[in-house]
Amino acid sequence: MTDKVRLDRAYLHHLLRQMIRIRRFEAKCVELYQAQKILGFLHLYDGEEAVSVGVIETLGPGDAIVATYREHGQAIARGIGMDRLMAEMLGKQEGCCRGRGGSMHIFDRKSRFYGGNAIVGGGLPLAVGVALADKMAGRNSVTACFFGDGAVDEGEFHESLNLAAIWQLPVLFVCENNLYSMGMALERAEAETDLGRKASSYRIAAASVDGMDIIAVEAAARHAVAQIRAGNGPHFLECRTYRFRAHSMYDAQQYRTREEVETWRKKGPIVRFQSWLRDNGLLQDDDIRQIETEADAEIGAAVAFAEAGTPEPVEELERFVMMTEVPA
Amino acid sequence: MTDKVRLDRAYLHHLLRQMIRIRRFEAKCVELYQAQKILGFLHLYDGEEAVSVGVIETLGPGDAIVATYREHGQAIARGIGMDRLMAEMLGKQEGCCRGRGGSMHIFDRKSRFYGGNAIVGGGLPLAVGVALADKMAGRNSVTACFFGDGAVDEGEFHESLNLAAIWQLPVLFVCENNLYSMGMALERAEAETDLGRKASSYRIAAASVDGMDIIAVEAAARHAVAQIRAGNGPHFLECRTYRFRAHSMYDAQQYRTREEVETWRKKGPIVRFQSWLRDNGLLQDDDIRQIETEADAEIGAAVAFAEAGTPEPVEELERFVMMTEVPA
Amino acid sequence: MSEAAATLTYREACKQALRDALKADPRTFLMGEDIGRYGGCYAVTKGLLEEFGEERIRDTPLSESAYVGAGIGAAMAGMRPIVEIMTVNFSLLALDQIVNNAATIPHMSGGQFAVPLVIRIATGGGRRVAAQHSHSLEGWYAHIPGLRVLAPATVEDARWMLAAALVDPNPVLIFEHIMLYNVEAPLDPAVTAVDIAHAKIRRAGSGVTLIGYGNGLVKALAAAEQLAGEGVDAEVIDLRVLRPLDTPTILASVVKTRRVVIVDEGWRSGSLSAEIGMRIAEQGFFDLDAPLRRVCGREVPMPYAPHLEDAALPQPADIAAAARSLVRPT
Amino acid sequence: MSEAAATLTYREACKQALRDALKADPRTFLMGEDIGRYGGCYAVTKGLLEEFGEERIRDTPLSESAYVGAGIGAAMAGMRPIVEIMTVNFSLLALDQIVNNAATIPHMSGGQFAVPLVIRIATGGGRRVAAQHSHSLEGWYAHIPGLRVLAPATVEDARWMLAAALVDPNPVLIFEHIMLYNVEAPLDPAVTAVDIAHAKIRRAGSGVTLIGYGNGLVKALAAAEQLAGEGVDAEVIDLRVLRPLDTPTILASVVKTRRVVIVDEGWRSGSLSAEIGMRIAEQGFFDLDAPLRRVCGREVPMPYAPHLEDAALPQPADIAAAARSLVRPT
Ligand SMILES: Cc1ncc(C[n+]2csc(CCOP(=O)(O)OP(=O)(O)O)c2C)c(N)n1
Ligand SMILES: Cc1ncc(C[n+]2csc(CCOP(=O)(O)OP(=O)(O)O)c2C)c(N)n1
Ligand SMILES: [Mg+2]
Ligand SMILES: [Mg+2]
Repeated sequence: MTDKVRLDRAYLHHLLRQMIRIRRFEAKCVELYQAQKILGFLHLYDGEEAVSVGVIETLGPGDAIVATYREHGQAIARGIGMDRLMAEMLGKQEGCCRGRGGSMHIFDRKSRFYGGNAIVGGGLPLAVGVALADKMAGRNSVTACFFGDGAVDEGEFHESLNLAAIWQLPVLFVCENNLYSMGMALERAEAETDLGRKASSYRIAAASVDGMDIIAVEAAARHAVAQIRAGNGPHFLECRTYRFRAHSMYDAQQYRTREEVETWRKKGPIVRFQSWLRDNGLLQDDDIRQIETEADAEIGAAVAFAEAGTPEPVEELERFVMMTEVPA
Repeated sequence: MTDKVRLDRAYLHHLLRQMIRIRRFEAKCVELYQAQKILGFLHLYDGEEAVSVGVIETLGPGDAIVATYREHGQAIARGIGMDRLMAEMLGKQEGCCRGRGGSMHIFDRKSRFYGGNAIVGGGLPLAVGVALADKMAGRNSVTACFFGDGAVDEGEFHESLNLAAIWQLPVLFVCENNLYSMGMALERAEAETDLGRKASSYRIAAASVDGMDIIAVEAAARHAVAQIRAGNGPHFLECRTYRFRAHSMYDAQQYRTREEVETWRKKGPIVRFQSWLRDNGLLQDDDIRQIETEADAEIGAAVAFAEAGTPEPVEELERFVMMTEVPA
Repeated sequence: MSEAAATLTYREACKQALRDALKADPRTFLMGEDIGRYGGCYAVTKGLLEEFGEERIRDTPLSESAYVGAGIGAAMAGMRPIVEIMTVNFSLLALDQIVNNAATIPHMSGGQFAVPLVIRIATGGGRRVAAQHSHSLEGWYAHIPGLRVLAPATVEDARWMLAAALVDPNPVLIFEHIMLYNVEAPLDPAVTAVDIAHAKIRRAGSGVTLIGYGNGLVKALAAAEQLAGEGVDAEVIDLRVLRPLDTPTILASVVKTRRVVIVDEGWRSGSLSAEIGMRIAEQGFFDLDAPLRRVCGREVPMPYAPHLEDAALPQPADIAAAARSLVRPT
Repeated sequence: MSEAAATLTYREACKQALRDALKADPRTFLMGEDIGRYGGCYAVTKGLLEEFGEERIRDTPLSESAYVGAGIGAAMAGMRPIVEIMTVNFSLLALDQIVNNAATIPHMSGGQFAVPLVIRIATGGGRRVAAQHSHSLEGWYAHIPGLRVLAPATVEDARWMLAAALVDPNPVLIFEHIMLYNVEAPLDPAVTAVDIAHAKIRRAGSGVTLIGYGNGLVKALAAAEQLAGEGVDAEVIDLRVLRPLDTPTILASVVKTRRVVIVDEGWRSGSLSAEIGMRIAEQGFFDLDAPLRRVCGREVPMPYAPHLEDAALPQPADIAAAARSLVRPT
């Protein structure tokens, strides 16, 4: 593990806590899915927590985020309350999008969270636009745009990186390379599998990091954000990671072996970070128990909040199809 | 000038003749446009003749071509009769597309000319598909896909190059880099202006040549075609060229200076090739006169043919909206 | 041709049709996202990779425009590709290729090139997958000259339409409704082909005509059952072919029932239901005894919350109510 | 606000509107292909670069999806972008962004984000630029909930609609017809604003209602002149707003004339004319004395040859003939 990061104990525990909160939140989501309280698609972040936590930790409140349908991690790392998140997934009007978006479409205006987006690649142009607005308005903000390796296949990736580059916009392109887009292995989908090298086609500075190593992610993101904020244009950050579960809730996973998954699981970001912390005397078993207990309490409260939530009245179905004003 | 090419006199004269035929054919088009016999958009190839002639000369009858709306050069180099071309531009049913396509949409089944295409970038996926069909059918054919520097901006460029690369398809991607897409200078449109370098993002072999030097183009194309035919996958060939005239028939050309155009004109492919041939004792004034006279006669006959052509009966307007059979 | 099983799911019918096609013509191959190793987003193509190999079952990168365009090019160059788009929303990324090339080139080239391409697209709402995965845009596609647009609503059509589509020299879009994949029905072994030119009367009746397609047809049939219990004898037309529309079958039914309800899961304004209604208003005006009615999708991006999604989609009760209002005006 | 000249071209009106917008609000900027150095494909933006600089007049690469999407993002983040798409065909490359994001996010986010974006699109046939540059897809866009769709047919609307569009918190598409840019008309100096909610009666009459928009409106007015010479007094409605449609204005006219011809340059099947007709059939059925009629574009990719293009587009004579057939049935 690299150590270019503020290594104080509290901060390290905070990073761990964030990953554990995400992991356990999603474990609860699985239960609720099995109980048919969460419906539709549900894409778990299990295994990739270090990416969103590491990156988002380096952002300030004035920065912006654009994410994908696999965005629980980003949402929680950004500080969107679990209660509003869970209510959203249960389709209640107390949810952050009144229950209209569900798992794939988390939005939060307050924290500049410009959405989960379920069109692969569809968020990249948006991120370019948010960054453009910030730049034109003289806000020294960074937009972190998360997307998967599959998004690299899309034309919108190409167009967006170029646009950000020629206009030198403050976008941090974060590629969550988990080696698969659904069942499509990266090496079958892309002729050049070293995704960081693609950035050079747009003269964008790039880095590739071990996405299972939260300290490495955090350091690389911190560096990139500083560069962007200094006015050096967009940055590309490839985080090499892995998805431990099915693409959405269920798939036969014939496209990979059990052994491959198991091998990666051993490199998991939480287990790895925990043992590194332990090895360095920075974490006791009690600490973990406490983090887990607190997380579970928070999740329990969120579920209770969500369950107690109410369905949006059907009469409001057409509300906001046409906005009556621009929210302040 | 390089000389990796069959340097026999007849062949060199043939190359010159092809360029002159294109140049003079288009000069006649301008007249007809001014006389309002040709309508709509008319994109001239003036200055870029070496590209289509140099590339297409290296193809065989079984190879295929996909072009853009600036495709008179490709069409003539491919051997589509000037009479059918001119009739097309005059909107006559004797035209190669019955007068329905006009200048931007030349198609010719016999010579595997899969069309002018007026959507920037729109031809690239088609070319990939034609090459795929050839490969699957076991035909050892090459598809030459022409497009401008502006097409590089489009998502379809990115997707198509990658698809051709992962499937190792026999496509020759020919980028006619004339430094502008309409009024947009390449250096304003693309962060990386060395277009050949973009091919590496797709692990596609690439070459960049002086597109004003027909011998250089011919040699590079011949090499690329041989590589492709040997089964080594797609190839990217950037031809650096220049458009001497307005984008379409008229534009204010405020985006570039008169001097810039004049400088380039001096490097024109025809004047340059002629003087090189002359300097090397391979061309006499009489030869040029003869080529020009023959071209003019051919063009005159084509115009006469086109003028004598007939409009397609209005009753046939809906014919071929739905095909009744696949043409053999 | 494989022997049809006694009873079959819509999904299995789609697969058998694909298998037949791959066996029958070496020019046919499949292209699309996750159709191979993954086994198909809706499991339609599961097993085909093992049976036919990677050359003919081609997993593509997430490059909708390029691979749909490649399908067009391959079709122009002699192949008979079947391209899959996982969900109709993603087809928007390939629309340039579909509209500007596939639908246009045959006419624009003066008939020199045909585009014998089949595009299969999963469509429709009802699975709680919200606003970017639940559109019903097949009616929108039906606006484009040069395309044939099919919407199999029955297992039989799912089983046999594909073969007819492959014979058609034109680009054919087949919209498979995601709510139908699990529907099971017996297949009539005597039927080994269907036409792709005509609408079909799925239930004969005399009191009111209900017109639908895809999952809307299933709902119309359910409404007809409700109505039958009330003594209203509904005729139900399955459009089957959304472009070109089979107007004569519709007009003939109007002559008979003089009352029409059109069902369309798409957004009401500018939906296919409008075109059907307008044709009746133009050509069957004097045969009508009551205003035209339609039951359509509400004009909203599809919400995730189940009760809102249900409210946004036409339901059998809505259809029955509309029919009732024509038969016994209040 | 600049003083309106006595008489103005549609092109110049569009430009003055843009200039006003740029002056009035620092959040407004222009983005599009060749709007700056080149001066605009149809010269609408000519001179604005010199006046407002590169920050606010942004030439984009040929990346329709990215720059339209960037407009959406910028609008969500507080700007008021005006994006230009050179020709409606190219808008297909940006459709994913327009439909899946711009039209969807306000509703899907539960009203947290608005998309106050204006997209200007040149549309229509008539310039001999063939099948990939001559579509009329504005009616198609009018199918999408979440969008407002405008079609200025007059110099006045070209001059004033933009300001209203910029006030609207929703994504607004403005379709400028390429055949209208050179049209010249006096501007009423008393008018300094127009609404973007209502259709407008451009010619009052009692014998038959002609409904059109864009260049179709111009043709309908020409037809009305012809008809007037024959003693048929046509009312002509300019739709102006294609979504949401102003149905009351239409129905009120139907009550008056009892006969309707709808003009639409788009392809007939599934065109906006179908929706208008169907609304009349649903809501004004008993007010009609004759079948509904429409005069639409022929269902072909637009041919280059002038005589074929003319035949493919509705012409005033066709409109007059349709009206005549309703007034004096043969
Ligand atoms: C444009 C588009 N094409 C296809 C899909 C279907 N789809 C949803 S997620 C997914 C895989 C995307 O993979 P990647 O970008 O690597 O992200 P990951 O799921 O691995 O996080 C696909 C193909 C989609 N949502 N959008
Ligand atoms: C998708 C699309 N966007 C925009 C246009 C308008 N347009 C026509 S030609 C052209 C310039 C293209 O430049 P380039 O590819 O460099 O080719 P060149 O004209 O220089 O040969 C543009 C912008 C178009 N036809 N298609
Ligand atoms: Mg992935
Ligand atoms: Mg160029």
